[in-house]
Amino acid sequence: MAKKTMLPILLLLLPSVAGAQPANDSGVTAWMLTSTALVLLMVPGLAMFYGGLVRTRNVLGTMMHSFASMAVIGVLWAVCGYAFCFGENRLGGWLGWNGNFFFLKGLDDSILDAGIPEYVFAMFQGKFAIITPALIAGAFAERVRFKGYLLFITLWSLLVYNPVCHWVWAKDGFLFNMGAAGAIDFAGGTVVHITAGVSGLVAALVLGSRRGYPGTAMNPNNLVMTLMGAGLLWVGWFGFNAGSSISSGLDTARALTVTQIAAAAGAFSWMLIESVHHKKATSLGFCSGVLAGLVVITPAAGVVQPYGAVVMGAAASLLCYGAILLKNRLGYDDSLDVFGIHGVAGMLGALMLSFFIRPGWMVNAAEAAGGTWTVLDQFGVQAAAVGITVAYSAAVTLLILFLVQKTTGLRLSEKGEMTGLDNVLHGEHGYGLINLS
Amino acid sequence: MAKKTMLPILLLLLPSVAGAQPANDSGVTAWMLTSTALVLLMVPGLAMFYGGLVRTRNVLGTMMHSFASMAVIGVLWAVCGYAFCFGENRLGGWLGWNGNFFFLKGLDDSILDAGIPEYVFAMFQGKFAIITPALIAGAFAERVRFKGYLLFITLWSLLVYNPVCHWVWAKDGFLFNMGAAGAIDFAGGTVVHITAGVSGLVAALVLGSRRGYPGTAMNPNNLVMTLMGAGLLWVGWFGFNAGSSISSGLDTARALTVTQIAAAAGAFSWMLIESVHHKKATSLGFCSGVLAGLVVITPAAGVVQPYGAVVMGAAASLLCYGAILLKNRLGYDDSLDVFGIHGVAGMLGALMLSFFIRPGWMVNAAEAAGGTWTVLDQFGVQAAAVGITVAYSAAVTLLILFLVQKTTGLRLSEKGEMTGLDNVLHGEHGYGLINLS
Amino acid sequence: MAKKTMLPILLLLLPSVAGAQPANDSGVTAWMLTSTALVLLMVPGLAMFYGGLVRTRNVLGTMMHSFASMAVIGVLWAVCGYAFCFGENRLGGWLGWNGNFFFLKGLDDSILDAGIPEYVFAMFQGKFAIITPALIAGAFAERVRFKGYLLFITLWSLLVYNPVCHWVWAKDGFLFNMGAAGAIDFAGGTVVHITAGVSGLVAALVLGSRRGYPGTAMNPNNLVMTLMGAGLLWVGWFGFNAGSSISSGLDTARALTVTQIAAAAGAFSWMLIESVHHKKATSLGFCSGVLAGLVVITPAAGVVQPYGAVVMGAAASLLCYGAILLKNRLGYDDSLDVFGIHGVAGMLGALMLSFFIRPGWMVNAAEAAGGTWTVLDQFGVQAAAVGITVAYSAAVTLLILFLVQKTTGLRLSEKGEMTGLDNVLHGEHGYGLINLS
Amino acid sequence: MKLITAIIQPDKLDEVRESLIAAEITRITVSRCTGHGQYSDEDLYRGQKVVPNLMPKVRIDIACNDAFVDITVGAILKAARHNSGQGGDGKIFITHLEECIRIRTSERGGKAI
Amino acid sequence: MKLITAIIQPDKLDEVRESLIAAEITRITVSRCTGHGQYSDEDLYRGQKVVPNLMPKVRIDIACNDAFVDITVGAILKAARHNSGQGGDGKIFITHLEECIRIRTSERGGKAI
Amino acid sequence: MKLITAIIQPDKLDEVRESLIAAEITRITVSRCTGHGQYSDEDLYRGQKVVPNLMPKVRIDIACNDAFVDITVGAILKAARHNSGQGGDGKIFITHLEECIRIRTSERGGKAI
Ligand SMILES: Nc1ncnc2c1ncn2[C@@H]1O[C@H](COP(=O)(O)OP(=O)(O)O)[C@@H](O)[C@H]1O
Ligand SMILES: Nc1ncnc2c1ncn2[C@@H]1O[C@H](COP(=O)(O)OP(=O)(O)O)[C@@H](O)[C@H]1O
Ligand SMILES: Nc1ncnc2c1ncn2[C@@H]1O[C@H](COP(=O)(O)OP(=O)(O)O)[C@@H](O)[C@H]1O
Repeated sequence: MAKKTMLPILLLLLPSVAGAQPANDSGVTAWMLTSTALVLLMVPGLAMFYGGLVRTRNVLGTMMHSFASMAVIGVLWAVCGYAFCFGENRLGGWLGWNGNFFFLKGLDDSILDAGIPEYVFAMFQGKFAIITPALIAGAFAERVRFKGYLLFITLWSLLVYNPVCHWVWAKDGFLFNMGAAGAIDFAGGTVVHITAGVSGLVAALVLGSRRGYPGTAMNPNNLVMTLMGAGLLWVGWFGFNAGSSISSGLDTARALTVTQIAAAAGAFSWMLIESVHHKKATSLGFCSGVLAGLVVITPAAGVVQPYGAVVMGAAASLLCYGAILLKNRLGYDDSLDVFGIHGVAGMLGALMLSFFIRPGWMVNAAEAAGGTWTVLDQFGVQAAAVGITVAYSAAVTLLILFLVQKTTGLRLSEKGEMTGLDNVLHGEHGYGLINLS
Repeated sequence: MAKKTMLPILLLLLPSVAGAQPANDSGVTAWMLTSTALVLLMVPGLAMFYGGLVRTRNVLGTMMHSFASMAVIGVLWAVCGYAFCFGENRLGGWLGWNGNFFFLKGLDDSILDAGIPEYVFAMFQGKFAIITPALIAGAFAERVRFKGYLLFITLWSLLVYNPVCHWVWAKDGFLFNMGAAGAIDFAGGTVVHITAGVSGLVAALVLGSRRGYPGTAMNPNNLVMTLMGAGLLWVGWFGFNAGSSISSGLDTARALTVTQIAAAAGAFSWMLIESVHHKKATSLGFCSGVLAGLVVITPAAGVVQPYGAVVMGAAASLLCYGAILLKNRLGYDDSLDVFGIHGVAGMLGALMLSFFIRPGWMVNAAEAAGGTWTVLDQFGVQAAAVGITVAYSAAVTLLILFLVQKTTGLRLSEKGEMTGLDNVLHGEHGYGLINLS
Repeated sequence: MAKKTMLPILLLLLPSVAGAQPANDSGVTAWMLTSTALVLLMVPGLAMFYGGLVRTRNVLGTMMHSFASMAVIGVLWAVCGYAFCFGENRLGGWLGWNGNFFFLKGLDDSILDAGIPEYVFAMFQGKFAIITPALIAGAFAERVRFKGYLLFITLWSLLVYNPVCHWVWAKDGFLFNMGAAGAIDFAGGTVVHITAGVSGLVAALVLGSRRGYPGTAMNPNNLVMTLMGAGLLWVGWFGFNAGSSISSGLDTARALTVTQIAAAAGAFSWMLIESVHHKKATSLGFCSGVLAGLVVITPAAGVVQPYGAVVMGAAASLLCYGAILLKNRLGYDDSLDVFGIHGVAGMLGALMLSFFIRPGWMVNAAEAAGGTWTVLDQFGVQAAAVGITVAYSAAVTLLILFLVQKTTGLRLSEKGEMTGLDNVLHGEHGYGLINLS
Repeated sequence: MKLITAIIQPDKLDEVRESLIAAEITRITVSRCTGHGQYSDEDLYRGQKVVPNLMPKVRIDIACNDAFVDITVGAILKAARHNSGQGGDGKIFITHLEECIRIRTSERGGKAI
Repeated sequence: MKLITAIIQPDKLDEVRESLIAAEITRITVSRCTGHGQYSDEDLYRGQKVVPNLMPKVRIDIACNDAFVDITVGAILKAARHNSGQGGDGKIFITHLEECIRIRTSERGGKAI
Repeated sequence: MKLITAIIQPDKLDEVRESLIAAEITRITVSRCTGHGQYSDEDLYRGQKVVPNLMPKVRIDIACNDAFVDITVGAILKAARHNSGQGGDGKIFITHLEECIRIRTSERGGKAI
């Protein structure tokens, strides 16, 4: 991910203009390859996490939401996604484009200044593009048609993910250049979590609740698998965040450290909150705390120090816990709390990081600003980035939902919902083991 | 895996003859260590993939087929497998041998020209030797005795895997040196997938069908686990293919990129085919498409570019889908479609890559050939390599099956089949959770 | 982990005193980051391994024992654990302390001589601190209160893990400096496995057996998950052991190689033993053999060669198998055999390695000793380290148990045990899938 | 008193329950079973349609007083049928219930139902 | 002969079995079911108390000779009750058993129980 | 009409089904249960033979007309026995079935079986 700790470092990402090809750094490449694999691991991790939370009859269909994104966006990204995100400004900067990146064909010999083949950067970035739409699926779990879902994520990737990614991480993206040293989004607070969270909320509202919600209890079919999935997500997130440094050194180490600490702090706080509120700490609560901590530190992992990570992780759990209580009060059906966790913690992280920035960063930013640069200045930039992302994601998602509903349709029939996704859409049953045969 | 993009690069693998020990490159070593771990992850991945597809009563026994290979071949490889594969030509090149590699004892201080300790290369290669026989187990799932299986894979590793691996990847292997620049098998199209696929087919035919096949439906006990396993296989395959570059640079990046793209294209195509054929895209179909894509790109990952990966992935799904339909027509019981996926896609990949080779490679090959070297020339080499591998694997597997049946026996009794592997062979039950206790 | 193959190498770990900051080695950092992720993967791996072995009603509670350690020790380690372990000798060397490490604040710019940011070292070490208390949980599975457990691991981490870790791995630790070249504990034979095993035994004895033990059979709820967990543990252990070289070169390769071989040999032997004893090789036995092999090689991975790894792996399975038979005879309830596997194989490894040390190491040790240094000399050192660790762990664990029982309480009520941890302590059910809803 | 046992298709459980509740029959016990009657549902397995020999079903047990038998059966029949009835829709079995005891209070007979 | 079917709370299975064994009733068949009677147990789901509409229960089937009916019922009642009885404690149903056959020996009737 | 309930060993399910089909009894309902009769099967757990207190069993329910009872019982007995009968082979219970209704058609009685 375009690392944003300081502008000069960013230049590492650009292949030099002149003929002199930068040298490959086998160590950095090794870590970035590993990070790519780790982020890929998050896809089955997410499938397991979400899959375990739905009812038995929807387990495969829900896992397929994550997996299918690997296939659809996996191809789309190679064809044009990378070109849209990391090409030069087009249409007034709304999107990027570089014809040379079509089918990744211009990358075959390219080495970035960071010392890694551009292919690796493209694949690493591609994993983010894959997982983000998959996150949304949790908001309308158990009630969408598969074809409609595929169309939805395709459009969403093109119209929401690619533009926002371009704004935030491309060197000529306008959020990347906002303020003294850019809006800070180390590994995807805005690009990934806010877009997914907000779009999920909009989709949940537009599609309406599951049949029977909230009266009927909808028991998780396999919390055990949800725990496994959360474990894989935690592990994969190390690639997600520490890989976003596009290096294998101090910046990477810092990102890894605060990621680990924020996750632990988030989990710990959620357990505490539940213990106070219900006298019981649930395992799902634990996982939610882990996720809240991981999400909140995602935009911040490049600039925050360990004590800040503890505070942010704890704050994220508190706020997300509250957000979910509020959802229950309001009664809309964001089934797996995509907004409650990713949206809320993503916004919190993007804003709250302003108060925990490493002093060195602020000094450099002040220099770049040609004088002073205060926490409040940066907070303003962050707030602008958040606001723009929220508004844009919401509006365009609404449009896409409209389109999808007019074409393939998105909402599953009531009968289909009662029978379950697995049988109706995929012709399968998740657990043969529960029935004799 | 002995990388075959060009001969000169291969030399990197040989420890220099003179006293000058090459220097260790910590970056390349880091990636190769990681790759080794990733390929190891494929073993539980495969156990989960296969384990989920059999009936409840056979789940542990089937997983044990993968796991046991880790133990048996894990030891065997250290004792003599590496020596057989990567020693110098013996018996007219049928096998390699290097007494110094017995128990890996000569490797303690050796650094390869690629900049990695030879131990790492040996361990990375060892993982391939472990997973290949485990693949075969899917062909005769649910009906073999454990002891017979252990004997089978031991003999098979010695008599099929080791020779073919030597021919294809050892610097003096005859397939390695065939034609202008060798038969291309980047990461195991012939060595791993064709040998396993063909041997699986032979074994399935010799052992006969499961009791009740095909009349009785044999429902997968846990497609959810199969999906998880497919996810881990996809992740692990990054080590499998990108690690086979024995480097951490451009070649690695290229291999990773086409691996990712072919898998996505394969999965996408399989979904499409099923949607057209049955109006439903199954999750097992998705996984099959992922595997087909991964297998087809395995021999090709060093020479093919992204658009080629898309085409090959899609073609693999189409052909494998057809092959499985044909199997259903013919009525033999290759239970988990080892031939239908690994055999078919492996052959397709080894042949089809000829048409998508990166121009630079062809230029070098032409130079090496001292003039011209056309796609058809290379296709001839590939076809020869495939043909030899198929014939050899089939013949020797037949012999081994005969031996095993005469000694420990391989086919389980009918009563054992009805009771299930788990109870009869391992004295256990996979899912205590389904019965109160 | 402070690598102990030779003293000089250890110096790599210390940030230079003078101003000259050592340079970051991107390759070593890449591998250490990867190792950190791999060791983290062991936590869900352990949760799955343990979780599958208990009864259905306790599956979540048991998994939470592993997960909760990530949260609690994860925070504690950042706050003060690292400072206690790797600070300078205090209280006569009982513990370390470095105020600068409080909240890891002094690490922000530190690069170790090994060429990695100190943050990475701290996080890698932190994972060991997390997994060790989680191991203990197996000894008193299915019968402890969650709050008591959290208090127990907190105190245990502070009072047992931190001191022993300091003695063995801090440069001024007394076991680190015992004899010619220190007590050898490459990756945690004493620090991790003996402390956990012995403390588990003590806790199992103090808390008493589960209700109904041993009369009532307590069937594993999900051996399938146990197998998956064992697979992840095996993979993660590569980070655990090979990462403990704090390098990415020959030492790393050696550690990886013997780790792989010992695990395979352990698994193979356990299968053999069971086949002889019961005519059936169980899958749980397979996993136990893997673990026995991995544990026994853990202290030894830096000094032993492949043939030694085979012998040690096999010996570990034999001894652990015997230890568990003995436990069954004695009738105490070390529920998941923490002592039987980790304690026994840990001790065996720490002692037995003396007889398989690479000649080069002994030569250097002799030099350091200023003359001769025999196997028996080293065996004496190892025995002393083992004895001290056993005695200290047992005594302090006893004290901690007393404290916990007097405050939050540790043993669950009989009624709670019958209802199950999941429902009573966490308000959840692991497998919704088994009940219609 | 009677014990009514219905074997229905899993996808009809929600509707049957709602229909029963509408008829004020709230106390029921359900469990998973597998059955063989007429073929109906089919799964896909790698491109092949597979007709399972035994198909997942749901079993509902309802103890009720004699006066409620018809209401209960009617409620089930109405809701469990696919369209105007299709193979696999299931069966209802009725046996005589000699005694019913509420564990909480030890009440017996009709009032314990 | 009678067939006694008890639906109890899962956490009481151990106690009920022990109570039955104490009453020398050792042959039983148990299975998992889900039931709706009175609400009782509750799960937590992300900070919200969730009252499942169908709650996990355990079903125990015991075939016994007429003389043992009271003993069996008594043993169950004693052990299955939470404190002095609480909602969800369950039900016991008794039906008439016409025949019982031991598969091993083909014995029939009371001695086959 | 009768309701025949057989509790058998899991490994005999295939054979019992085949035997029933041979006797032209095709409509059945099966489910998993766990039982305690005589000890028999044993699992291994880390080198120790473990005799589970409750062992996995399969329950088969068959509704049939009176004329078919003997045929059905005979078919089960023949196939469910291990060798010439061994502990744990199971039981068959027969109760009187008052009514049987085919959901699809609302047919009742013998013709709905
Ligand atoms: N005679 C019977 N005995 C036991 N179970 C039956 C019987 N008939 C039907 N069932 C159960 O009801 C389910 C649905 O039966 P269905 O196919 O609708 O019956 P039919 O073919 O008579 O219409 C079957 O799968 C089976 O579980
Ligand atoms: N009339 C009934 N028919 C079938 N099952 C019943 C009936 N009444 C109770 N049950 C079963 O018994 C379980 C416990 O019932 P409970 O709530 O104790 O009953 P009550 O409310 O009458 O005291 C229920 O969950 C259900 O499974
Ligand atoms: N009286 C009974 N009531 C309920 N279930 C029984 C009874 N007797 C046997 N069973 C069921 O049948 C299974 C097999 O019984 P088995 O051990 O063959 O009986 P026996 O010891 O009388 O020969 C048991 O596990 C149990 O599930």
